[in-house]
Amino acid sequence: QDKLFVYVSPDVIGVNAFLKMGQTGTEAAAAKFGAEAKTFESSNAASRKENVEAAINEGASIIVMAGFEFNDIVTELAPAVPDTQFLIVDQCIENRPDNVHCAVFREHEATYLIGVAAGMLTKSNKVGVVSALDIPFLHRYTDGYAAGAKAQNPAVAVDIRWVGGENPFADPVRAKEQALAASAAGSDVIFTATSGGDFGVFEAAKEADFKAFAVDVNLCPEDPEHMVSGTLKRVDNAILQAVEGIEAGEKQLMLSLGLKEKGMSIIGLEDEGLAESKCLIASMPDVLAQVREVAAQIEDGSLTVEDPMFAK
Amino acid sequence: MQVDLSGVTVRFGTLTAVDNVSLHFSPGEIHAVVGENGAGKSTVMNVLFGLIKPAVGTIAIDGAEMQWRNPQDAIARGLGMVHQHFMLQDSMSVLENIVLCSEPVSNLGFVKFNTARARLREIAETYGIGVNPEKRIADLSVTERQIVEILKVLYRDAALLILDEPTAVLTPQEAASLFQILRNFRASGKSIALITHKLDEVMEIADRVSVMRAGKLISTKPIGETSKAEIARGIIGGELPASLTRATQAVGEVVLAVDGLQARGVGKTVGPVSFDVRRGEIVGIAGISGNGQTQIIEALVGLRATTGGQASLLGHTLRGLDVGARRALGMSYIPADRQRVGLALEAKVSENAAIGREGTKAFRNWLFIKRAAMTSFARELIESYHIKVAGPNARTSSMSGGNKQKLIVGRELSRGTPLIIAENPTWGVDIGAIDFIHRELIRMRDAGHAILLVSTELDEVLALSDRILVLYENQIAGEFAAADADRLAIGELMTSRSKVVQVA
Amino acid sequence: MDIDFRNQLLPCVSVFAWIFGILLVLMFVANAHFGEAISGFLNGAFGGRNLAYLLTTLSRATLIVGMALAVMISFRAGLFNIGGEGQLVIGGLAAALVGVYMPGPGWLVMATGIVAAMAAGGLWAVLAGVMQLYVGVPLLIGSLLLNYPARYLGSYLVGHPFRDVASGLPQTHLVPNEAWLPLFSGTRLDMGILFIALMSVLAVIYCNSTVPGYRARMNGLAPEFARASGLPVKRIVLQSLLMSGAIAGLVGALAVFGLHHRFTDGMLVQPLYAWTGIIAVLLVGMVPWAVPISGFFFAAIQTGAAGMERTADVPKEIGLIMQAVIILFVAGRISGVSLAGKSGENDNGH
Amino acid sequence: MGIDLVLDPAFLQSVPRFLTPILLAALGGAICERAGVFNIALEGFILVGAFCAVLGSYFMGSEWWGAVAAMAGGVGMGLLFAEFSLRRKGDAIVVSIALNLFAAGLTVYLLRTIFGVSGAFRDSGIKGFSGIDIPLLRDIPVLGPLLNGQSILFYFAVFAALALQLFFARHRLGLRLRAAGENPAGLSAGGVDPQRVQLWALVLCGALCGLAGAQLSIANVNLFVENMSAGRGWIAVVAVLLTRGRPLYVLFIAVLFGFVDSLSFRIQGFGLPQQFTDVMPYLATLIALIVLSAWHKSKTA
Ligand SMILES: Nc1ncnc2c1ncn2[C@@H]1O[C@H](COP(=O)(O)OP(=O)(O)OP(=O)(O)O)[C@@H](O)[C@H]1O
Ligand SMILES: Nc1ncnc2c1ncn2[C@@H]1O[C@H](COP(=O)(O)OP(=O)(O)OP(=O)(O)O)[C@@H](O)[C@H]1O
Ligand SMILES: [Mg+2]
Ligand SMILES: [Mg+2]
Repeated sequence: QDKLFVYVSPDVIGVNAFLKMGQTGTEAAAAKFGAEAKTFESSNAASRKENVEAAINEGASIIVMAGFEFNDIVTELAPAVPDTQFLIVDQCIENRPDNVHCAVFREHEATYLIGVAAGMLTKSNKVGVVSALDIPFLHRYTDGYAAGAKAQNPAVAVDIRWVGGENPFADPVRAKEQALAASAAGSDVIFTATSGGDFGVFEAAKEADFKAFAVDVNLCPEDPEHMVSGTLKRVDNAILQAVEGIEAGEKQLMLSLGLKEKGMSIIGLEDEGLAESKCLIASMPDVLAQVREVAAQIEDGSLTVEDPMFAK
Repeated sequence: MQVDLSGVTVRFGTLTAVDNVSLHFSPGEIHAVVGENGAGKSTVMNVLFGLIKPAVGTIAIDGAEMQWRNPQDAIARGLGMVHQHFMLQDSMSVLENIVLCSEPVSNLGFVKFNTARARLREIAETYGIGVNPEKRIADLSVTERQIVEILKVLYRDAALLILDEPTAVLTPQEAASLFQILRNFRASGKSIALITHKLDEVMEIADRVSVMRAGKLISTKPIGETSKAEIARGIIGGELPASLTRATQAVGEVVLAVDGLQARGVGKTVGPVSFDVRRGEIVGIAGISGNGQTQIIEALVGLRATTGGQASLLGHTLRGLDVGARRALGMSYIPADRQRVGLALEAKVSENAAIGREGTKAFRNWLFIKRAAMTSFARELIESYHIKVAGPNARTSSMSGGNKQKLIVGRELSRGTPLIIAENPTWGVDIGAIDFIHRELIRMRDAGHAILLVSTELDEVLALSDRILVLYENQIAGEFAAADADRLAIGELMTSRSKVVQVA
Repeated sequence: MDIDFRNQLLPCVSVFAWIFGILLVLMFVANAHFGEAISGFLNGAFGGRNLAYLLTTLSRATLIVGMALAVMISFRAGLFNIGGEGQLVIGGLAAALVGVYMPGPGWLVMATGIVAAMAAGGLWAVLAGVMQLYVGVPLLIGSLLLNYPARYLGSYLVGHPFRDVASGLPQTHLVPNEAWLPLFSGTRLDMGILFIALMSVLAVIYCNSTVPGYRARMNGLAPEFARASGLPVKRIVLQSLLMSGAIAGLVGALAVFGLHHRFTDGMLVQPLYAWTGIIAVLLVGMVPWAVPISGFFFAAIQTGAAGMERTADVPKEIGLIMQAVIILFVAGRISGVSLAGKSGENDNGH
Repeated sequence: MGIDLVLDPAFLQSVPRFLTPILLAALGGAICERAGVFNIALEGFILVGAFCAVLGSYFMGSEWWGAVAAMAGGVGMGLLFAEFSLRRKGDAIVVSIALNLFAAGLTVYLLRTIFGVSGAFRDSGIKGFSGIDIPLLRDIPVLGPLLNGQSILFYFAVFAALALQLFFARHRLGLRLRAAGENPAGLSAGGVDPQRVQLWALVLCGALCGLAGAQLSIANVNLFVENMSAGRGWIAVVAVLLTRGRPLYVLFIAVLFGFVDSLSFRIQGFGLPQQFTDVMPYLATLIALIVLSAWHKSKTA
């Protein structure tokens, strides 16, 4: 096998569903095009750069990178190796050379829908969100959610909390404490977007008995009594789709995936699989109806959700 | 209980510290062991007590050969040792110290302090010695600590008591009371092994004396069959060096003036003390260690903050000056602790020799240090002070204690400052080195330097000083001119109020 | 001869046997193919197309050796400064802010950035020294605890006021191209390594041949001796820390101008540069000329371990474990300064 | 915010969760400190304890086995410390730094080789300690929510602090530990090997730190995360230094840190940047250190 696809993760993959999906997507693409797939896990800024350099050095034909952490690295390295194709998932760079491709998501569209559901479900008129780190990208989760909740229910107050600490993307202990704190402060619906910390929030949901939403994949089976729904981000599809384009010889490929392109979704938007999802939303017809209506508005363009990442 | 050491040899690396030594201890007998520093006395006793395993040799009790795995075995068979250095826990109470390592315990391992207290009371009644068991060691005087050490041994019911230089830190009076206790033990049938440097004590109390030199046993004789002079010759393996001569000379102007100086000590304030030192004289400060000497010296040198009074050197006040400035003004300092304060053991001899001079023209060229100058300076010191060492680049830790001390003395005296402060300058070094250092100090005095000598060795103070100050409990208790200095009178002052030893 | 052999060689052999044995056990646990793992290691550390991996190792070694030099300067003076991380972060931050916001020609921006980084890192270290000298906070703990405010200050500044919003990360804007450290032509290695090479030479000269170096060394070997001999102890402490922190700051600047071209939250902390620097110094017992070698050695272990992970699926943490094991086995042999003995010391000056 | 917050049961509930790991580890550190072992590898000890707790709980199916495994792991670290520091005469700080790195590397390495995951390991097979409801305690205001419903490890930690006080004062080993720290030659002279005593100190310290790790991984949550100790070991080290190993003071300091730590979580709700609240425990530690050092210095200088 002379063809090699390398997936470089920005952090250790661990229980991070998003990063895992990147890996499965790359592997699926490799299988389809008869290439070997390798994964280089990074753990910090220096090793990200070293891993991408290593991937070039190992002769990868396509390097898939998940996350905006790779912008500088690609900007710096890609022009020198025109035969290596770079695919950045989640982010794009300016002034791209021909061999740099992007697949980005409009997460805020899905989190807006979660906010709508939360706005309907709250009895205390207070909803919470716990996210990993106060960084612009994660505001797509927190602010999209807040916007949806407020649009649905103007009386609602949104309590935004950050995990922080030494390893914000994988710290269930702190995530749990933040969720408990938010719950204690009155939130009865809490959305978690903390990657590795999500399970901490679920434990808090059990202890403090609040409703919860999650991100990226269906996590409802973890706690069918408290999990209402979650966003779905089809990273694997996006990668497969992008690789197809690259293999077809496209230059500067750019995919932007939202509700309309079925790149983002939330559990309950489709009937398919809803019954088996174990999510509470399946038994909330009014919420389902409202969410689907708002989704339709976003898809047909009559409602635009502002991208919070570039706000402020 | 008859105890026999036979054919014991101990080696430390290539050094044979003890060479085929045999000793015998009988009940009701005080057996003195004498010898120079480093002769191997402590090492022999450590073998007897199970602290060191000999390369060759056996220990037998009542004819039966013993194998000590550790001191616990020796203790179990009735041996007890009072070590050369205190083995006490300062922060603990007397009682805790006494039971430590032989604790009477309940099932769960908790110490039965009441049982221990009762036993202690019994001992106090039997031998007539005692210390308040609830007091902390830190609050005890040196004599009381010595008594705690002895109580530890008695508590363990020892039949053979090993005492390694028990009188080194005692005044003549205290030593006398200790001997009375020892006589009581002898009367009750215990054996006693007594290590000491003081031949008068040997003649006074011992029944038998063994002399060691360079690891070998020179002789063992009943006290009646030998004399002080013979023992002394045995110790040094030749005749004693000629005694020191010190011509009287007129003193000059005041070099160091101390006026009401106070410094913070352990628990309480040291001072106020006032005295001065003039050109051409040695002023000796006598006193048992822990009576404020260290604090006063440190305050003068600039290592310790003063809390009152003042001192001046050649008329300049020392207030606000750091150590470097004081030394630059004309002060040199021979510290008591050569291992930590006097030298950097891991550094080269030349680096130790040049310390304090590295800023001068001779040793520095802009930012750079002149290594060659350092080496040749060290070589000069080695020659003129007869220091035995491989060379200027040898590691300082490779030197013996006496030679380390000579290096410090040479470094400090060669500065030629008007004032020299020397603290226990011959502590723990052998006779040859002591003699050399004493002569150097006197040479400096004769050349018109002012010397402040602090020593816990009363004989040293007596031998060198033109004037003697006695420190007791952080105050100057008295002053003597050399001519009227009297051992007993000074000893009295050194302990004016401490009378803890009650002899039954 | 015989004794020498027993005393010197045998322990060395047994230490190597132990370390090798532990390595084998770790690989066994990971179920790895030994030969593959070793060749992956060697390739990852020294090989690659056009020696690309060797250059990666050198690039990593640049930062590690820099931190090791910083640590060495303070350790030799008897100052257990383990706050290199904070000094590094503060330095990097200063460099990035100057690099991004200062107008002017590229070389001037870079030079100013480096100077600012050295000043900032140095002052951060001096802060720990001041706390020890004038408040009595042991340097070991004081310097360590100052890592956290440095880290979070950096995190806050690049996450809020100085953030490059468009980049999506908590990081500053890019330093303009003209102020980047140039690369060696045809490679991806930047010229930061020259700074560190120069620093290594200067450090050896400082330690062995200058008056302040001699004084600091004496203070490190025997602090009470230094004080009683009239050395300016406080000045030695502050001066040594200033130098130590300044070198750490320089390393931060090199990471910014050479490697990352901006300051990203966590980029100087997560790779454990500071801790690796510490163990690199401990490995060689603070002997100045050996420190760069030891730093390179540890850099090679890290990049080699990453290579091992890529080819043989042995987790790269094996590198971290091996570093620790090596230090443990040489810990008993490290001579020079006993660190533990001095850590709690307070200065009783007036 | 003041009084409402203090009376908020959820807040009070969280304080013991934060203080327990620090308290347990600091007590372990206190034993070492008193025995003259300068152990600043508490961070590594805790980390290994946390990992072993999950290992034991997962494979043996009970949180008690988890606690046992955690103690075993901690003791293992203690023995390593003893081997390299006492027997091979390594400098304690060097050994500590190496063991901290060793723990960080080893736990991740084993996480990846044993469980095949990285970052975090979570499984419903990991059984954890849950809160104990004590009927009488429950109804007392303030103290009730503060003390009731915590994991058994919290109650054990408080008990251990009190017991340790008695241990040092009256127990044979306690007495010998103190002697080993103060004048080990005194012990040798009495026939007790000080290194043996210090070995015991390290064993006890390992066990306590192991439990500290267990509190993190199978009581606060039920999973293991890389670098889970996250600086708590260093805070424990500071607590030991501040108190010079006095158990009751350690308890006091741990309560203080637990309080500040959980406070920092609550305060985020008031809109402060996350970095400010994150740095609070460390700043509090630093300030406590400065104040106490200055006070101590003024007393003894
Ligand atoms: N642990 C050791 N390692 C190496 N050498 C030692 C050790 N202990 C003692 N020595 C050396 O062995 C020799 C005998 O020492 P020892 O302590 O027995 O002498 P001593 O007769 O008791 O002297 P002093 O009168 O000074 O107490 C000395 O040269 C000493 O330096
Ligand atoms: N533990 C040891 N290991 C090796 N050598 C030692 C040891 N202790 C002492 N020595 C050696 O024994 C000699 C005397 O050491 P000691 O500790 O008795 O010093 P001192 O009391 O200052 O000097 P001295 O007894 O010679 O006057 C020195 O040469 C020293 O190197
Ligand atoms: Mg001696
Ligand atoms: Mg002796």
